[in-house]
Amino acid sequence: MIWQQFLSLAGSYPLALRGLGMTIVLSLISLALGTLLGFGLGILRTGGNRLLSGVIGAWVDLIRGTPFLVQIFLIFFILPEFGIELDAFTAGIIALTNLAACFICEIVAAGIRSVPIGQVEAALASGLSRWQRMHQVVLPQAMRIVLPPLVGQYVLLIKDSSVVSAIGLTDLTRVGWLVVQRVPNGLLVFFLVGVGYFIVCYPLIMLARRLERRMGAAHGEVQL
Amino acid sequence: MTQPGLTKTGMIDFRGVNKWFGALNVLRDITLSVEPREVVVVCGPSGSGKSTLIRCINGLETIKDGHLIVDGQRVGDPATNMTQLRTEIGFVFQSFNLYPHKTALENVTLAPIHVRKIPRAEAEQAGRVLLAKVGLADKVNAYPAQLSGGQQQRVAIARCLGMRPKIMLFDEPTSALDPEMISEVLDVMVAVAEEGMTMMVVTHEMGFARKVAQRVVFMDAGAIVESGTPDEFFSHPKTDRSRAFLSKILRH
Amino acid sequence: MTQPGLTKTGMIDFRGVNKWFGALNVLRDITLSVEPREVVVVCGPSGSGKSTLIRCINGLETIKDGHLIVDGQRVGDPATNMTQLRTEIGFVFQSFNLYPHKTALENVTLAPIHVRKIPRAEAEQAGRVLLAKVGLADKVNAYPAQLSGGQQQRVAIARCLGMRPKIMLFDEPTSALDPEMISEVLDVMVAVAEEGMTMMVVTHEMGFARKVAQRVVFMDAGAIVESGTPDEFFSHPKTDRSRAFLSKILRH
Amino acid sequence: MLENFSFRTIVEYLPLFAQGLVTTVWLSAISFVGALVVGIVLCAMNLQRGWLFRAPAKAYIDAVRATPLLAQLYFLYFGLPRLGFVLPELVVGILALSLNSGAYIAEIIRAGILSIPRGQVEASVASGMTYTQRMRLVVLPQAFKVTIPPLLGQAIVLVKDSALLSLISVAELTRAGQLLASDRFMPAEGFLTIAAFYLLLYYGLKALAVLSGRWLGTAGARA
Amino acid sequence: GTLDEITKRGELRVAVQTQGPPFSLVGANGERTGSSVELAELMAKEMGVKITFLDFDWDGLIPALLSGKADLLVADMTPTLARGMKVAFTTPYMYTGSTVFTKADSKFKTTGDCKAKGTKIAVLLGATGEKEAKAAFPDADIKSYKGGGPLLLDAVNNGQADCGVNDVSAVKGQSTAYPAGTFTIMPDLLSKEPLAFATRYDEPDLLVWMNLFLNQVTIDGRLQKNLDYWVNSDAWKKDH
Ligand SMILES: Nc1ncnc2c1ncn2[C@@H]1O[C@H](COP(=O)(O)OP(=O)(O)OP(=O)(O)O)[C@@H](O)[C@H]1O
Ligand SMILES: Nc1ncnc2c1ncn2[C@@H]1O[C@H](COP(=O)(O)OP(=O)(O)OP(=O)(O)O)[C@@H](O)[C@H]1O
Ligand SMILES: [Mg+2]
Ligand SMILES: [Mg+2]
Repeated sequence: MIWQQFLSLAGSYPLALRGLGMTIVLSLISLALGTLLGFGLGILRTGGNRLLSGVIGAWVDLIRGTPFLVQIFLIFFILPEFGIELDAFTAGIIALTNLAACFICEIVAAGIRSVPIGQVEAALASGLSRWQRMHQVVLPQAMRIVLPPLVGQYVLLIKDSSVVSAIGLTDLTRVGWLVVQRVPNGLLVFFLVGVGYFIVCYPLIMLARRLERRMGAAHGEVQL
Repeated sequence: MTQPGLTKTGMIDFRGVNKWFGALNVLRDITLSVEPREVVVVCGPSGSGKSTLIRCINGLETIKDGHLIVDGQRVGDPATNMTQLRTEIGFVFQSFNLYPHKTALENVTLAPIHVRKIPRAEAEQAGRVLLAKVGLADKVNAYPAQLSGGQQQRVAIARCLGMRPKIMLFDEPTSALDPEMISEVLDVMVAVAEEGMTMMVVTHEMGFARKVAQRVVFMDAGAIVESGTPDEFFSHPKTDRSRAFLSKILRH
Repeated sequence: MTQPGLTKTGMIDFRGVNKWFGALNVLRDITLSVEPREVVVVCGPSGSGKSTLIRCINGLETIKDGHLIVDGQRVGDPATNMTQLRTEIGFVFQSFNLYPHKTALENVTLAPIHVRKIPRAEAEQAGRVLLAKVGLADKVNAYPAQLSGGQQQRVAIARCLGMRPKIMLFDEPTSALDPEMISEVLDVMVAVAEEGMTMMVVTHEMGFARKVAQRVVFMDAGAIVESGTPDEFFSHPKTDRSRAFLSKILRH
Repeated sequence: MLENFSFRTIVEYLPLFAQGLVTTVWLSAISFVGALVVGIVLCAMNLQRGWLFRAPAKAYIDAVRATPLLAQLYFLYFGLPRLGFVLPELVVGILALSLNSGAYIAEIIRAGILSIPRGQVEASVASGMTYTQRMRLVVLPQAFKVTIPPLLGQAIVLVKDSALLSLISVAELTRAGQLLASDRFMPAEGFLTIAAFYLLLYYGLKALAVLSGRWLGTAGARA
Repeated sequence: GTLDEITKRGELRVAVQTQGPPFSLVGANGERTGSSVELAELMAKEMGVKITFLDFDWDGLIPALLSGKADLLVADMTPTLARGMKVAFTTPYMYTGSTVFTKADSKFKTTGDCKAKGTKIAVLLGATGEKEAKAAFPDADIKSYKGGGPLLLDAVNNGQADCGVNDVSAVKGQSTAYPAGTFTIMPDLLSKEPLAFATRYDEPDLLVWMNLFLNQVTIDGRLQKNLDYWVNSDAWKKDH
């Protein structure tokens, strides 16, 4: 019986590949956009403009505090009432990009705040402009702090991308739901879905680990 | 008190400057003028406002009232281009504050290239000369983490000189250093002073003060308590506070 | 070289000790014996192995070969109870290393209560006496962050004394301090030395060495290059390396 | 969907939402405690020198981090019965959340412990403390402070993840919204209401983070 | 009207839920098919436009319709009066009912057995089976699942639930994925319920047309043919 189900599953590999492809494409696009946007927001968040920083903070809280599913619903089903008509893919990208940007914004802000104030003062004292200070002095140093949690966050976001199946995109998770209708074995089907995500996410986790270790070595970890 | 007259304008000119941190009056009615090519040493107990004093000069701190005129421009005045003014002022920090992700040469050339818009090749040429001058010709491509404290501080000085400033400010440049490295930094500072730079130096290195300073300024609790030539100050301190201070730092 | 004889056993006894960090031989064939109640000052250029030397004594670093006998027990020998031995040795760090989440008194009483199993009330009583002795009777309930560097270091010394150690080790105890705070810490150290404590002190405070040390040991590149009384060492250094070193640190 | 937005219906369903909220809160709370236990055990294994404990802990943490909670939930829900354990949905749900968050918490605690300056450990070694004394008296109290904010962050994640338990018929907050959506065909009302409740929980936890920060700030060091 | 729009667009947008055979499923080769799906395709053919399927979870179906993403809903949906307050249902095109099923070797042999206190009964969230199970088995422990009928079968097969309650056609269609004789399907129905398609109240023209369509296919036998193939037999199994 299991074997027969397994064969039946194996037969669904084109669907599974399509799902995996959708997950990867969605994640790639929205993570790339989200990273850009997140860095921009993070820089503004620490930029010293109280009002702007407050507004960004409130938006980040709102996004972090509500279920992603609800955000997707709002973008896909409610925005049309305000004349913004989006197809499922675009809506998914926008929702995921926004989510990514909000998380990355906080990571970047934390990284920027971790750069010693003396570095900024040194740059200030040698007459570098605001953008030059950010670009030449602060960001390169913040990156060391930012990179490991950033990559870790990517993994979480890739997994969060499964929620977009609720608006009809056939990603890896949705393929699981489709296939389980024909092969009613939740354990087997979702185990394989898990394997699919593992293949995408594990290399990223390894990367995050390595980045972390490189930073740790540079900072002299405590030995117990 | 022996501040120079209020009428003529020095290179750095404090006139009745006050600064508060919250309720704390960290600079009290500071009046002090530094002439071109003059070297002034500032000393005083911890928390007396020495750092705050010199940080005001290039606008790292803002002042509450009074006037501060640097190189003929009023600091904090909206009409003053502070970024521009800062390029005329070099600042050396106690903790070096080298950019850890740049080599010694890159540290020295960063501002000349991006602020002064000097062509890279020319800036690097000048940077090498400067690094050689502070005795680090062989460390051009080393990163700060690969340098000793004394070497880092010498790079930091070269970094300031790279901008060809009119004024150099030093905030306890040797107090984070191992004793044997102090002299290598002081030697460089002496050389800079002897070339005629206008300098304000917060330091407790009395040997340095004796050697190059025209004036020593003693601060306590935010005010300038005493000021005079090094000989006057070290041999005949006028106030109890300066005597107590000198006895502490000269004893060991 | 003038190490005492190899036959009799001092309080601390290095015999042909070597230590490597990777390929770097940081301690080379160290032989050195410290008598009970003796105060030994260790000096030398940065990276010469001074810290490593004294860190070996309480097992913060392990040695590769040679013998190190402390208070009659062989360090690194599986038969030696290192935890027990460490309670006999106080260690004062350059960076104080007070526990930031504990008050001054709690810092002092933590180990006596948990390691020596002294009743809390008694330990606190003793702790107050110690803090008073280092001049901090009024800071008993302050947290480290509320204390100046000099005060923190004095708490750290009290913390060690609280264990009633037989030996006290100091690793550059004053080099992270503002100049005016150095003397308050040195005064406490002098007091401890005068009560007859066996001490090894890594420091460049030559005033302190002159005042209380029976011996000054000069290290370079992992080896003990010279050792003698303070007067001998400061007035008539025997090697070029020690002369060069002294000229650097005494000049300013 | 918005022009006919019916607050009346929301009010009618409020008791159901309230029940769901309560369920979400307590089951998240229990799961979080479970996750702390799992996290501490995993972290302790991970800090051992020998690979015997480290390797399984690392493998577990990686596996959990690299796969979605949904797959883990079904793995437990459909997998345990095959091994002969038929557990109530709630128990499976709490187990899944604990095992999942535990992996993240293990990493948070490890980062907290590793953030303690080396000098602190050396000072305690030098005063003759044993490993457990060092951990108990010096390292953990300081690490605790560092880990509070990320732990609360993880709590927020856990609360939101608990929505997934509606898939295995646990009647929590999300479920209440789904009911409103499917009985009355009022999805906007259903989903916006649960969003509001989750936001409430989020701000609650955030306020807790601020408070605990202030509390730890006054009770402990400000260094 | 909407019909004009559809004609102009040349596309009929239909929201479906892939809740399992026989109504809506993805076949072995990844093609979308099933009884409801074929009926919708027939509709598009009669309109002379092409069809686009939008595939949602149960949660997404109604928002898709109400927000205008889809013109109509094709799912095995029971037109209750409460739901009718929000969407416009066509006249029912078939009748079915909820039934009880158990594992063949379990101690629950009849529908009556399931009335025992604490019996764990699996139902689908939001489906009419959920309401009926609550009414028929007041003492039982009702567990609502999401994700389609096959998961109910899986739950019963695994022992997470003692019995399941679901649409009889769905149970029959979906149990064929298991070896014959795995489940006992009770012959009696808990209820008789209609199934209907849904559209919006602001699309009266489309509603009228859909009713007309259902009339037509009933009269010319195409509806019966569809149901015989998908619902009343296993005939579909060999093709999909
Ligand atoms: N950013 C700040 N906010 C609040 N108070 C400050 C700030 N910076 C400095 N102070 C306070 O202002 C006073 C003067 O500080 P300043 O750093 O100028 O002293 P200093 O003479 O340089 O001391 P040190 O020798 O320790 O460097 C001190 O009491 C200090 O605590
Ligand atoms: N954990 C370590 N790993 C590798 N090398 C080390 C380590 N600790 C110290 N060293 C190296 O061992 C040598 C001796 O170091 P040590 O800290 O004992 O010198 P020191 O005389 O105390 O210098 P300083 O005056 O700067 O404190 C140096 O070259 C140092 O770089
Ligand atoms: Mg200062
Ligand atoms: Mg050292």
